[in-house]
Amino acid sequence: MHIAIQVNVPPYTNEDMDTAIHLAQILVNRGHKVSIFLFADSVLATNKLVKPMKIDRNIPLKLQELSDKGVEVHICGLCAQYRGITEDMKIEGSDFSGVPEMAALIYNSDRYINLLP
Amino acid sequence: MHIAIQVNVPPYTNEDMDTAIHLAQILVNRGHKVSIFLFADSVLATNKLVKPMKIDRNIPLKLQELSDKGVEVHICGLCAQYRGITEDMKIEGSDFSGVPEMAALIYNSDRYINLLP
Amino acid sequence: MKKVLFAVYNSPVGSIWINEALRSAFGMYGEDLEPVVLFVNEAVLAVRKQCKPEIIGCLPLSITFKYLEKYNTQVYAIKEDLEKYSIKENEIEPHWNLKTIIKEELPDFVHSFDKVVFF
Amino acid sequence: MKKVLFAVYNSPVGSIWINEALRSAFGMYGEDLEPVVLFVNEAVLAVRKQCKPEIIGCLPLSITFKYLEKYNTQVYAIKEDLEKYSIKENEIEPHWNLKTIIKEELPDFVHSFDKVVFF
Amino acid sequence: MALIIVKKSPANKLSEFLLKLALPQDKVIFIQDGVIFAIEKNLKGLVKEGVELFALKEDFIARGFEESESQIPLIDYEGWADLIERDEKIIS
Amino acid sequence: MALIIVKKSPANKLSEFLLKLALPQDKVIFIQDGVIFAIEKNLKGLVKEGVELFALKEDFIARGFEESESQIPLIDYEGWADLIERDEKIIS
Repeated sequence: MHIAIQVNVPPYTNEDMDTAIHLAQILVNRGHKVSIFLFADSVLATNKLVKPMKIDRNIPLKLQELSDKGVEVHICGLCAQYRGITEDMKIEGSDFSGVPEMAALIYNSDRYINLLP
Repeated sequence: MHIAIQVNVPPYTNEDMDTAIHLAQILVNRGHKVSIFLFADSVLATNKLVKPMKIDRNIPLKLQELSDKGVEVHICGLCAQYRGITEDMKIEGSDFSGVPEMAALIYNSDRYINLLP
Repeated sequence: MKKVLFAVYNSPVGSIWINEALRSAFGMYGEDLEPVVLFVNEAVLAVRKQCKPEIIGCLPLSITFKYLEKYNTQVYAIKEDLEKYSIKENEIEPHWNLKTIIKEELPDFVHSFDKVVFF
Repeated sequence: MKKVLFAVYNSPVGSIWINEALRSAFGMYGEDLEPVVLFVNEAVLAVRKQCKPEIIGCLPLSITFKYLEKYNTQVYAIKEDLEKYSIKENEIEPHWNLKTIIKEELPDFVHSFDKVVFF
Repeated sequence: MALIIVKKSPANKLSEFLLKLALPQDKVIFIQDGVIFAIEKNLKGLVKEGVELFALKEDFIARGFEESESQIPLIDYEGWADLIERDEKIIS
Repeated sequence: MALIIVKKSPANKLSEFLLKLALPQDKVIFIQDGVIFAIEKNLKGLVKEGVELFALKEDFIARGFEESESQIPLIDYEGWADLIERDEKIIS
C-alpha cells in the first residue's frame, strides 16, 4: 500500500514528528510505500542546521534516514519560505513541493493520515 | 519604565508576534524602554530569510524596525539552535542570549509580560 | 472522482488555518478530487461579513473569494456553532455561499468523504 | 530578592514545556531571584516515578533532578489535579520534593510572586 | 493588584483557570481569541466580585463582532498600555 | 468504517467532537495526550455502541500510567499499523 502521513506542527515543541517517524518506520518495515508531507511549521524538521542537545534525538537526521530507506519526504515550499528555510538547508532526499503534491498524495495514496495541528 | 515582553509560539501560525510588535510600538511611543525576549518557536521571527507572500506582513522586518527604534530583541540561543537558525540569519540589532538574559530581564524590568504558549 | 473534506476547528483570526485549509482545497482541483470545506467551533466566526483579520494585520479571508467563485467550492458551517455566536443569516458574507449542517448529521456527512483532513 | 513563578499547564510528555520551565527556573539563580515551579492540569502527570518521556524518544524529565537537588527548587502541584489522575503519594518521584496546593489557595499563592510566567 | 491577560478562547480550559486566579481589584484583559469571552452573558459570574474586565477592541472587532455585543468595556492598545503602567504584577 | 485518530487530551474540546463522529463499527485510536482518555471510567459512554476503542501503549506508558489503569485495549505501533491497513478511511 501507499500510505501518506501529513504533519502540521513544529518538531520538538510537539511530538507529531516523533509519532510520524515512528509510524513510518513500522510501515516501511511492513513493505509499504510511505510518503511524509510536511505542512506549516512541521517543515522545520527538514532543516539540517537544527542542532539539538547531545542527549536529545536529531529529528532531521531521523527523517534523512527514513528517506534513505525509500520514504518520500515532501516539503510545502510556501510554508518553508514563511519559515526562512531555503533549498540549500533541507536534508538530502527531501523535496520542495506544494499543494499540488498534497493533492497527488491525497488522490494516489491508499491511506492518508493527517496529524491535525 | 522598562517593559519586557516574552513570546513563545511561532510567527504567522499564531498571532502572538503581531500582538507583541503592536504593543511594543505603543509602549515605545509612550517613552518606555522595551525588550522583547523570544523563546521556543518564536525565535523564527528573527530569521531574515523568511519570505512571506507580498500581500502579507513581514514580521522579521517589523522586528528589525522596532530594533532600529531602540527596542532590544533577545533570542534564546539554545531555542535557535533547535530551530536551525544560525547567527548569520538573524536580523540586525537582535542578540543571541539565553536563560541568564531572561533572568536579568525578569529581575530588572518594571513589567514582565509573558504571552503564554 | 474522490471527495476530500478539509475541516477547520481553529479561530479564523490570528492563526493561519482557515487560509491554509482553503489554499489546500483549491489545490485539489489539479487532480480528480472534489474538496469541501467545513467550519467547526470558532472557525464559524469566519463567515460574518465584518470578520476581518486584516484589522490586526493578518492575511484577509477575502483573498480566497475569487477562488471560491471560480471553483464553486462548497463551504459548510455547523448550524449550532453559528447559533452559539449569534451569527444571523443576513450577516453572512455571500462569497462563502455557505451551507449549514446540523450536528446530528455530521457523522454521516464526514464519513461520506474518501479523505478527511482537520486543521 | 524577587520571587518568580513558572507555571506549566501542558502535558509533560511530547511537548517541551516542563523541561523549558525547569530550565528557565534554574537560570534564575544567576540573579537575586527565587523561582518556584507549579504544575497545573495535565502537567501534574510529570510527578509519577513511571512518567518517562524517553519511552517515546523525548528528553527525560530526570535530566532536571540534579539541578532540583543542587538549588533546592520548590515544585508544587495542584492537589485536585493529582487526584483527578489518581496519583498517590507513594507514586511520586522523590526528586521533585513535591509540595501540593489546593485550588482554593491558588489566587493568593500566585499573587505572592513578583513575576508570573505560564508555559 | 494584578493584571491578568487571557488570550485563549473560552474553549480552552486554561482561560477559566486564569479567571479564577483574579482577586478583587485585579484587572483582566481579554486579547486575541480571549475576546470571545466578551459576548458571554454570564461573564461576570466567572470572576470574583470587584474584578474589572476589559477586552481589546481591535481583536474583538477583527473577529466580526459589533461593539454593542460586548458585555464589558472595549479598550484599545493605548488603554492596555495604561493598565500595564498601572499594575506591577502581570499574570499570563 | 473509519479509523478515527484522537491525539489531543480530554481537556481539548476537539477530542470529544471527533469521538462523536464515530459510527458503529468504526475504530478509534487514542495517541499522544489522547491516551489520557483511556483511564476515564465512563469512556464508552462518549461513543456510540459498536465503536471499538484502542490506546497506543507506548504513549500511555510514557505518561506514567500502568497498563491495568486502561479501560480499553492497549496496542503497540504494529497494532496501529494493522488498523491502518484494515480501514481505508482515516479521520484526524
